[in-house]
Amino acid sequence: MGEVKLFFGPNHPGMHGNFSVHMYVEGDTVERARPLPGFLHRGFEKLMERRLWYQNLALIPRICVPEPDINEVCYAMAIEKIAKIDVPERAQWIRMIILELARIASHMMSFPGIGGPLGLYTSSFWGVADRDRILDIFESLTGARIYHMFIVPGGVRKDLTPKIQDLIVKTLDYIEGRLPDYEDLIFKNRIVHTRLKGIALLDRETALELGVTGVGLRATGVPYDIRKVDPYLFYDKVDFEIPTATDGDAYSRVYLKYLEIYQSIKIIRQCLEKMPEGKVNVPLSEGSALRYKVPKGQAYVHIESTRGEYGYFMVSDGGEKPYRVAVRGASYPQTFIGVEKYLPGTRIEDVPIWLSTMDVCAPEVDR
Amino acid sequence: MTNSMNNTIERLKSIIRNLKVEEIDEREVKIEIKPEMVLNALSLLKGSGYSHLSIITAVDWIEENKFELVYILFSWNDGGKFIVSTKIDRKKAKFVTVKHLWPIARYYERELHEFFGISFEGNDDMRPLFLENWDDLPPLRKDFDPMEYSKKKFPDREYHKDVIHEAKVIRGDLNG
Amino acid sequence: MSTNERSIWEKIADQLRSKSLWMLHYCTGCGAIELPPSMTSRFDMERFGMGPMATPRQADILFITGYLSAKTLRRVIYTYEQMPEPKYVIGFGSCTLNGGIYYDSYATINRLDYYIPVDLYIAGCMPRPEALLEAFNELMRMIRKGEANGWKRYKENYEWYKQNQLRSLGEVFIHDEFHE
Amino acid sequence: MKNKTMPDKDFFSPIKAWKFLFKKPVTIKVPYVKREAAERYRGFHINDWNECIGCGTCAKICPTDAIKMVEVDDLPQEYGQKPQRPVIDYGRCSFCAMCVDICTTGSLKMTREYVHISPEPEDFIFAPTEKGIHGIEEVPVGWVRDEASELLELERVEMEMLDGEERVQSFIEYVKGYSKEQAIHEAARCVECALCTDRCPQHMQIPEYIKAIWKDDLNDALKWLLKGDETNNMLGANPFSAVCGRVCTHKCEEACSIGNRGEAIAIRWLKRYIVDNVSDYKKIIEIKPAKKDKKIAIIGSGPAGLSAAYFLSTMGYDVEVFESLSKPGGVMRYGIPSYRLPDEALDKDIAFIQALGVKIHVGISVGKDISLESLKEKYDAVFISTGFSLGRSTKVPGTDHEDVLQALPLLREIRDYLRGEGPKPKIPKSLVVIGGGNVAMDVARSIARLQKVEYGQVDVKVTSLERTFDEMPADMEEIEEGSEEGIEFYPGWGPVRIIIDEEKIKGVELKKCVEVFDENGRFNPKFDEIQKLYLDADMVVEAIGQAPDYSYLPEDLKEQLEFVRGRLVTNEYRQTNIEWLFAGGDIVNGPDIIHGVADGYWAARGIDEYLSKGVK
Repeated sequence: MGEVKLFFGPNHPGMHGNFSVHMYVEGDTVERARPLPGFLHRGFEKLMERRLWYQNLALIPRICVPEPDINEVCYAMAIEKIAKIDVPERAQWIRMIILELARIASHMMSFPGIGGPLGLYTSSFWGVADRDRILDIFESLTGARIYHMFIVPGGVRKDLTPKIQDLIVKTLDYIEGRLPDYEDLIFKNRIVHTRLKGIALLDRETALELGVTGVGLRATGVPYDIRKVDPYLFYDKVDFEIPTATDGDAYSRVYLKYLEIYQSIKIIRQCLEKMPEGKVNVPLSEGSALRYKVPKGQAYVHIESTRGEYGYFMVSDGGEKPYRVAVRGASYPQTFIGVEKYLPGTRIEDVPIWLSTMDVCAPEVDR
Repeated sequence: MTNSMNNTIERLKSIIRNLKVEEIDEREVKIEIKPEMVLNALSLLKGSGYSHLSIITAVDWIEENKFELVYILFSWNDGGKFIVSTKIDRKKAKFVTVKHLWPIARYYERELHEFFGISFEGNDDMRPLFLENWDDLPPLRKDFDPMEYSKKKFPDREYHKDVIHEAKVIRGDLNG
Repeated sequence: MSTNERSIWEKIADQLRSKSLWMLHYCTGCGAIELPPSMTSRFDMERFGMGPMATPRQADILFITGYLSAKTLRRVIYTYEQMPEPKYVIGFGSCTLNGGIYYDSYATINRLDYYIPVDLYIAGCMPRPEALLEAFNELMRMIRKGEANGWKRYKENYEWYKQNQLRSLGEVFIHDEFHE
Repeated sequence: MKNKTMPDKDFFSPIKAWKFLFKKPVTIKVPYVKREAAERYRGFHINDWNECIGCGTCAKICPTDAIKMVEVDDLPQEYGQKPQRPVIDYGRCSFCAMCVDICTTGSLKMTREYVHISPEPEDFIFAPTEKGIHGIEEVPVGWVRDEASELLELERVEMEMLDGEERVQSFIEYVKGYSKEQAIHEAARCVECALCTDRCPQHMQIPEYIKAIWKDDLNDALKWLLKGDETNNMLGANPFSAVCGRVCTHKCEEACSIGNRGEAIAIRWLKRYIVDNVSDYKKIIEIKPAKKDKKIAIIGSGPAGLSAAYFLSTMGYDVEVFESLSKPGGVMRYGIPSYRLPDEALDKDIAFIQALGVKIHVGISVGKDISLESLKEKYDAVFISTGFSLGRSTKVPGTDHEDVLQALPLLREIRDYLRGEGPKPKIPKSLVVIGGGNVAMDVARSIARLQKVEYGQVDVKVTSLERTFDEMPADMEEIEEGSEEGIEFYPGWGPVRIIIDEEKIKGVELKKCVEVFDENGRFNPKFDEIQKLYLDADMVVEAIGQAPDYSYLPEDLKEQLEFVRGRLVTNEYRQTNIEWLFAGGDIVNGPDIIHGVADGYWAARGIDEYLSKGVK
């Protein structure tokens, strides 16, 4: 039998970045597959133990590149839970705005990005260009395009000025106006239907057994979203829906992301409306940032990222540095067990579709 | 604590004596148990709806000479989280696998073996996952110093430029 | 031949070369996130005759987008050696210069030019697409002037580079279940 | 392949694409178009060198270790500044702006510049200046600190004190001292810049002991206080920590980098917290030097004398101290009122010095009971620290009246009385104190307390030549607290005469002072003779300064010694022109306790050097 070894990555242009899958291929079909992570391993969990509580702020966003803010929020919330800090209300609303903007930015890259593996480059070009408008908001709000380092334990670093608020409102209107174009381009496109429907199937039982979260799980018909099930920040005070689909295939996952952008826009508009005036942060503890301390304790904090459950388990021994921080990458299950068990049977040309709709994200797995 | 969490803890107490329960917040509970009771507790929790395994990780308590293994379970029904923790000997770092309960545990355990040097009975696939040609202590152990390793293996740049002179030229104190 | 002497034909070739550069699409680290904006409509680097290329054997530029873990460095050295001459390397962001925020990491290298020659660096963490495009323009100018000679240095000092690579990596060859 | 429903085909769909033909292109034509970054952009740094004090806090907070402090030799060497500036390695920097948010002065900011490209790796390290890193005249400023992003705590932890009404009723120490929580909180504010160490005359290891407090390790903190930098000849040790923790003039707090934008760290109170909260120094500090077979005599048991004794005995010398009064301590025992420095604190320090084997002979006056020459015969070296014990007088008419007193003898009398060792001093119904220094405040506040007890009300007036509170040499807090206790201040007046009627003092006549110092900064007061002020009083105290008493020095020695304005001239090691004679304290440097301790320290090192040369 002509079984062929095929190296997929790490050098491959795609959303999943520097990640490798080794496949044994027979004909056009994948027989066996092995994930090979570690190209982006930097040892964050160790580096965090070497830095002060506040210094880590510059380090953690780098764990996840497309959506760095989830790290900042998890880190901040874990500390706040251990140290029992009351964060000013305004800061919580600003955090929600940032999280949802980041969700839009990440989705704007990943759902039109499905055009990449399909050869439909227009959609990914559009998506990236429109995502850049969100980055412009981040630039004026946080001072940087990608790594914002803005959400700190105790609040956020600076206030949201009316000028930035106007920019957010304008940009959201623009994005909302653009979304029907994407609908026309992608979801009314026969080629997209042919190539995505019925591909990369994952049924509900498997998804739950594996621990797949996020759109991968919701595409199987369950409305499991941490924002609803285990609400954090003020997600229980805003009105939004969890879009679900029943097919559990690549198409429904992509379509769900598209629908989630509408929900995010809705959430941000409510946040802007409900946000009170006031302080935006409280110090993490007494003294200067060089001598912040967090009392002894442990906490696990998880939030809903674009790829599912993203969590931080934090241990403090009462010192000036974290004792241990463990990061749960949202795409951990699908990256490993998913690739190993459920990629086989897929045709070679569908592998990139499988990987990108399953949101295999190397940096958060490697850490 | 939610009702279902209370009920679950009651059931846990019936099979495990001396259960140490610590409430972290209203939907998060940490329970500390002896190593031999971990499998029972985990399967009970899995059966009670806490079926989503968020993460398996470890903490190196070097002064106590222990590794703390941490299993975090989550329920999609009520949003409750259980942190199941147990302490094992650091010198003979060995535990049993839970891969029959959760398939993904295989990789979490492989990761723990790579980063802490903990091995898991019943899980034979312990090849390195993230690191290649690793030649030192498992890196997440507290007695491993990454700075030292980095200095030994990956040299830093040494700058030779007279920065202060340049700054004075820029300020206009000196003429280039 | 000294590194800076070019024949008239090479000068002409360099002029033409600078107008059509293919960049190897290999995202080694975080910096890759600023590549899509530069490649696509917002900043559009195709205006300068540049484009992404999937295989090293047809690429001119190797773009090291940020930190390199030791594991990736092995692949990068493979990749670099596969690229045809002339080839150019751009180091992107703090990490390629002196380790950046990962200066104390056990898994990432600290200075790129210790292992492969680098023609141009861009400061920032991460640099914006604007800086990236300016860097590409600068690289084109350097190619036209014959100043981008990293690939010649690599040949001339091959022993030195190899020795450094071995010092940090132990061995450049990869051993895993697929490369037995 | 199941469930493959196709979308409804729209015949006109392709035509929709035409609408994009008329839209503005999204492409930004970089580099032909320059795009300005956002207002808060975190680009490269700028640093105002004139504002920067080189404290190095930016280097400490930097999460990437990108900032190094580099010496700049031609910067002014001033207190509260270090001649160094931050150098930023852009091969490390992660542009997080923590350095900007924590900068103690606000000199470091970030710009909106974001392009820096170079083939040369050496070209990525800079000492940012006012013109950024590229030397552009008007650099657009990006991220700056504001109130929300502040990383320092600018407000001091408030020290609890008795209020004015209450504290004036007794001589009980009114500053309560920090509790453990307060002290750790206050210690957490420190950024370890060590500007205070440079400023302190004795170079105490302030950041180290503050850090030890923060770590709640008081034994370690006490070690830093009493042994200083053990690797460097005990530099920075202070045997009078309990005393200095209360009454030090705390110049360190003036240098504190936090003080640039907020309130300085309460270094003095933190020192006091350490010594108040350790039981016995002897159990914590172990000093067992090898004995050296040399003997040293010290004249005067003030701060300088006893410090010298302390340091010499830690070196292994036999030390004997001669004190003319009945208790050791000098100015600390007899000058400073007990509401600021209770005897217990002083006794704690002196007991530790005695425990090291220092013998203190009280009641022996050199020059009367024993001569300096005989000391020279018996001992290998002599250290004199006799202090300023004579008062100065304004010498205006009437000052020879018996109710015109000198400050120091009066303070001594009050302390003896309170200790139960002396008669009750005469308590005036109404007092005028002439002088604007701390001694004047001590007199005023002591008498105020006595008046309160005796008559139930306070009537003390303080008058000084200096026209404002700022100009007055007294500490601002002394003046404030004095006012709270009911003392009235009349700054800007000089005495003309004491008004005496029927042998009794009725008051003081004063004239307006318009200028205290001349253009050269020399003391040369000018008066407006027309403006007059009359203050009622039945007692007047002159507290305009003190003078040394050298009567114990034999004439032949006096001739060999060199004096400048009443003070002895010594070398760096406090050695006088006579090689066996060392001197310190007010008669050499002055004016406060910590200078005395420093004199004691340097003299001890000098004596050690002198004696180890084997010269007798």
